[in-house]
Amino acid sequence: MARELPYIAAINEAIRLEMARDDTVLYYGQNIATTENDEFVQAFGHDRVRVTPISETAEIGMAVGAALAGYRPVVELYMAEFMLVAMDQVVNEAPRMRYMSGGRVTVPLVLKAGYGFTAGWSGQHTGSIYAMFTGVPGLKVALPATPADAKGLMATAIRDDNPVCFFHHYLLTLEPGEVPEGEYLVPFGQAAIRRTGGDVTIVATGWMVGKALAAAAALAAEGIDAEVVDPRTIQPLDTDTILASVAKTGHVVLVDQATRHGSASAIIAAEIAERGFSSLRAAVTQVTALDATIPYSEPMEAFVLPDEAKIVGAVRGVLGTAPVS
Amino acid sequence: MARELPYIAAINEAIRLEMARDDTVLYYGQNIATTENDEFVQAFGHDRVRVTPISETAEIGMAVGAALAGYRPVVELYMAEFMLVAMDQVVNEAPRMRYMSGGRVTVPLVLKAGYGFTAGWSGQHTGSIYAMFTGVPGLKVALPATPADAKGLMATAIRDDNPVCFFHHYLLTLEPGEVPEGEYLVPFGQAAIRRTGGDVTIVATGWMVGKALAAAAALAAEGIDAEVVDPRTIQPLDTDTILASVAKTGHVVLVDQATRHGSASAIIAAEIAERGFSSLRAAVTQVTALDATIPYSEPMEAFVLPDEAKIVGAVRGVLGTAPVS
Amino acid sequence: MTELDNAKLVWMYRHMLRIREFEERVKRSFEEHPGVIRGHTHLADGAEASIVGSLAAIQQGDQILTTYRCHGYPLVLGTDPKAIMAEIYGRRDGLCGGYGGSMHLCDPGRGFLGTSGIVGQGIPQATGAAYAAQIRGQGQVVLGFFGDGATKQGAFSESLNIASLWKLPIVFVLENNSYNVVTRVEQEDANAAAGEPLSVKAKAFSMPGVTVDGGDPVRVHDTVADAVARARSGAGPTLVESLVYRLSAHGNLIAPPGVPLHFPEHEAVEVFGNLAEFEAAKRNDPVPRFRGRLVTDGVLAPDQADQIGAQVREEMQAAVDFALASPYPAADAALNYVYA
Amino acid sequence: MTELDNAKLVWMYRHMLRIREFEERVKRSFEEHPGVIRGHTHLADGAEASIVGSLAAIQQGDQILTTYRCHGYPLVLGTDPKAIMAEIYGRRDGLCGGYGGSMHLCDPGRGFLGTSGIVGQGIPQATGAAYAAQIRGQGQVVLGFFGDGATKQGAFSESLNIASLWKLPIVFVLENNSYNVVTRVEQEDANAAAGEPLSVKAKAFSMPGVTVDGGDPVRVHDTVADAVARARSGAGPTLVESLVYRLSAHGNLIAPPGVPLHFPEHEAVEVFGNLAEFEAAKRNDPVPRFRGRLVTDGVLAPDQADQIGAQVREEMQAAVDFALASPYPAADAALNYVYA
Ligand SMILES: Cc1ncc(C[n+]2csc(CCOP(=O)(O)OP(=O)(O)O)c2C)c(N)n1
Ligand SMILES: Cc1ncc(C[n+]2csc(CCOP(=O)(O)OP(=O)(O)O)c2C)c(N)n1
Ligand SMILES: [Mg+2]
Ligand SMILES: [Mg+2]
Repeated sequence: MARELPYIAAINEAIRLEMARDDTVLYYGQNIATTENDEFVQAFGHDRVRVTPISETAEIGMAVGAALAGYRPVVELYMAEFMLVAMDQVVNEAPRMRYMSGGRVTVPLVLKAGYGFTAGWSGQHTGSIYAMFTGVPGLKVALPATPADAKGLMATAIRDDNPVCFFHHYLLTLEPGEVPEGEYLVPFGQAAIRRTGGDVTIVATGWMVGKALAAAAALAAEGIDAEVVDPRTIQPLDTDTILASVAKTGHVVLVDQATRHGSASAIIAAEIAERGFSSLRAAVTQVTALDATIPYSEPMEAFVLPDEAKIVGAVRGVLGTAPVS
Repeated sequence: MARELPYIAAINEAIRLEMARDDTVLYYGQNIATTENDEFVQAFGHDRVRVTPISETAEIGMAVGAALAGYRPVVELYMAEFMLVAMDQVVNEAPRMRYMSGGRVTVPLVLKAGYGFTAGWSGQHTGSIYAMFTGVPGLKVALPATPADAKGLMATAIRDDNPVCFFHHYLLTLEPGEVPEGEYLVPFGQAAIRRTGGDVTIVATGWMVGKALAAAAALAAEGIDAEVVDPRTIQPLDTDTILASVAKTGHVVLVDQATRHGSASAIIAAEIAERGFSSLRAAVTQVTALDATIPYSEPMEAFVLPDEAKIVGAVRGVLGTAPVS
Repeated sequence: MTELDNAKLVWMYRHMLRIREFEERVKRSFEEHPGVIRGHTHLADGAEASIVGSLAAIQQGDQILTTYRCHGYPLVLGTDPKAIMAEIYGRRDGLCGGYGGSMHLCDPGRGFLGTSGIVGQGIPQATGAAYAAQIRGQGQVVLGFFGDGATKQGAFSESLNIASLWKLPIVFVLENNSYNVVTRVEQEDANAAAGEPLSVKAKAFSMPGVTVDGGDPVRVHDTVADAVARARSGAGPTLVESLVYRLSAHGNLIAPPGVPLHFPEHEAVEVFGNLAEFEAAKRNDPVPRFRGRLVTDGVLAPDQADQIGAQVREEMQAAVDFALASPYPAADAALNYVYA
Repeated sequence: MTELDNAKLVWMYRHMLRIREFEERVKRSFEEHPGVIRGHTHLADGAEASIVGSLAAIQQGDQILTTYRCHGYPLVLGTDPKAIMAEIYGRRDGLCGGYGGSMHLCDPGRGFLGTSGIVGQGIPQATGAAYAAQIRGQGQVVLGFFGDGATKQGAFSESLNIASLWKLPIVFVLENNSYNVVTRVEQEDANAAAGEPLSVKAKAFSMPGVTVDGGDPVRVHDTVADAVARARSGAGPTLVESLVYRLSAHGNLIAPPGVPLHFPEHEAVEVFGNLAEFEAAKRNDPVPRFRGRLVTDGVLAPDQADQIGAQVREEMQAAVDFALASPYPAADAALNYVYA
């Protein structure tokens, strides 16, 4: 049974269900659970739900320690950028401890953080820094684009025996969508095809999925039939689904809210250029944020971000330059 | 006049010359300058040369503050991974302050750190994490592969008005090479062609340049003429030189000591797939570290790293599958 | 009160009022001009005495760094409120050209080197500016401002250790407003939980630590002035804990676009249901308190105070008008200033 | 000495000797078997009394986390030295299969949850294990070991604040060996520069802090045992500063391959030319000191001590032999254990 839930409620539902299911799941972080009225506190008590100081290194480091000791912490980090002060724990501790131990320990934990709040939050709170995490063996990275995926990927993240960065998009926070009730798991490493089409493949994540679908709708009016693929997790990355789509369409546009050289789209482009080369009938084109810190003022902010028009333009570009098949 | 110097001595020479030239240049960090015998202390005194506690966040944050106040700090960080505990200062403070101020301030500083110490240093001290920095607008990233470049890029880094990550390769530390005496600057954003050739382009940085040249020599014996391009800085990236080489050869192999999804080679591959597509006569192929934390034990460590044989194999692959021109 | 003459006391009152009025205008902008302020904005109302008292203790050439809660300081340092408001409104004539916004003011010519929006990260930056001042050797002092919550960020401890070790010319001004967003300081600070002042943290750095009533600009001034004198003499840093109470919520609502932004109720009321605490803080509001005292002490006549009030209101109305009239930056200006 | 019976004292001596002998064998490996040890290796010689005294104070079910200087602890917890040496030699039979090496031992079944090679980063991990212990509610206590240099890493302060605030069952054991690589503690620590003990840092967290002679295993035991009792009772954490002196250089030479690795002279001599300090430390070597005391007190007969020495030498020779004979892992095993 599905009903409509906002994206953020879907995430919370997953955490609640997993906490009810498994009492080793913990949930803590800043500015949560500060009163007895907190729904998580009421349901699970202060042992498992705690407010922490502004100490990300300790928060994440403690998650590593608690995970080594048999728990499954979910750390509420608010913004992905706040993880930067604790980056060692994220990329050089959590994902390496199992390996360095020769498989003797596991480090199951979820780092929950929002990103991409390009709505006047200016230079330090608007980043889309997920690509920093994709090349770290041992770490997984989920980027849900819909409320259903938000729920299903969070549940999967909590059950996963590895450290997972669960990055939800701030601009989707209140976005409603159908969400299955009860236990609902979305597997990692399986892309979703959001729209099928035969002319061009558009790969997009998070907030960009909606922009890609809008572009696809606009293109449909011109008779261009775009397929929209949402990888859902970028580590593991479902390269096969992307390649299959490109094999069908021969054309690909990659959309990413990050800057060009800090994007997941570059990584996907490189995979396509190597493993899908023979399918390609045009250049692998990226539509990313321009190479600037995100400015505060609205016209400048809009200027640097990918949008529907830029995607449409890029699709026309790859199709226009494609050899006649 | 050039003479032979080891890579590390070339770096130190650049710092010394710049400190002599400009008394706003500072040099500090852990485990340097602990006695009066230190050559930098003797030359420049304890105001400008200091040992710091193991406090990377303060060390780099202080560099930002000192830079805002008119100085040019060079921070000795030893290993690039130690920057992870202070990553916010590196990616979310230093490179953004000028932009957020609307150009009112500048933040000239150099973060000097070694990387890639894949010689039994195990999981936490062997990373090649430079790609984490390439997508950060405002930041520059240098990866010298030769003693001469080590000197010239360091001098340029110190004179640059932006924050620069200067990443030297640990396995090159004692590598000797010709180094010009006196003032010597290597511009950022200009790739070096280490070997010219017409059949295939190999792009490599740091320690991988030597491996690529060895592979090119081996290939020459088979009659394959490889061009080896060393970008020298990956931010700014000299895409034009790479594209020009690919336009000539039609084939490209990218070599990177990092893992595939955390590499500079993926970023370069994406640029080629977009802007050099029409030149390509075969898949854009990457030779990277395998997707594992670097293991301690030698046979396993060697297994995950790119080497001459893997590069040779990849070149044969792209040439073998290339359409007859 | 010895050191401060009447003119300076009136100057302090005027600046406290200017900050209050400015912040009121920012807050009202959410209702009066919906949409002009984007993102997240943090106000200094309640901290005026602490800000003005601190900045009254420094001189030309000294420098400061602050957090995102940064509107008050440049007003005291002489930055035009028009430029500040225009920045908050994202306009071309903004102090930082619309690039930074409310959280990232800076005016290096007046000694305001900048802010960090990331908790605690401005503390090492201030320490680095103090290192620069020490090398420069011209007797400059740096004030680093930050909140109670920030003391739980590793950057705080790392910086205070070095500042003490190197005897840097810096005063660390910890504005303890008892809250980190919706978390009370006793919920996140071991000293506070144990009933100790946060200034006890200074002991970990063999540094003097002192706690002062941040609602009293004169006491703040005297305390910070002592610390500044110590710093200027080469004796090293001091941690000054200034007890303030912010009179507005942490910031405007954190909400995705489409949801109207505004300042919610203070967390004491909204989250903790503690109206008494909030009412007490309002009764203890440092601005009317200081006015009352100056009037009682005969430093300021009531009509003079009213006149200052009128001038300040006019000044801040002009700031709003200016900001509203200022054009937006050109969209493609976004590509400027990425690199120097 | 009250609480410890003679058997336990002898047990302590034996383990101190085992650590010493093991570390000697590691050190000699650089000359006797060049190339078998790669990367960077750090020894515990000089810290035996502190390690054994600390671990004598915990019980089955308790847990520890340490730094890269980690060989000593598992030897006391019961891990087979053969497996440890084989790990350091990078062999298949190594404690961690050759994946981790010298810096990353771990034996979770015996309570040794792991290490971090990044300074200070194990401290929050130990704190998190203590949080787990608190929730589990079975009276477990965690010991977190780290060096003097690590206290200057933000992770230290962040963790101690939370541990104190939450009254976590943990003891923070600060092994102060006066050096961070080639830097003396007075050069990098404001307390040390001011002539104060590092345990004064505990005041910043309203936590008890105590300094103990880390060369005396009984005192270390008693101090840590008190702290463990406090932790187990739910009263919260303690910072124990244990004063030790490492008798070898920080680690073997840091050099690119091709350059032979070995242990250089201690920094006191090599860098600071302070032979007197080093000689005094050698005279004060905790291992012979404890032997002398046990013999004097009649706890241990000299020939019994010699016998223990012979057994330990034999045991560690066997560890070296085992490690040398153990095969290397298969190269492609490198792709195991990346994900669980
Ligand atoms: C590293 C980091 N973590 C979390 C945040 C989110 N955050 C912004 S302001 C704030 C509260 C800071 O409290 P305090 O230091 O007391 O300053 P105040 O806002 O009360 O002036 C938090 C948690 C952040 N900006 N940076
Ligand atoms: C964050 C970080 N910075 C620097 C280093 C390099 N490093 C390794 S050990 C060490 C010294 C640590 O000193 P201390 O904490 O006193 O421990 P000891 O080695 O004396 O036992 C340093 C600086 C590191 N590993 N991690
Ligand atoms: Mg506060
Ligand atoms: Mg030490």
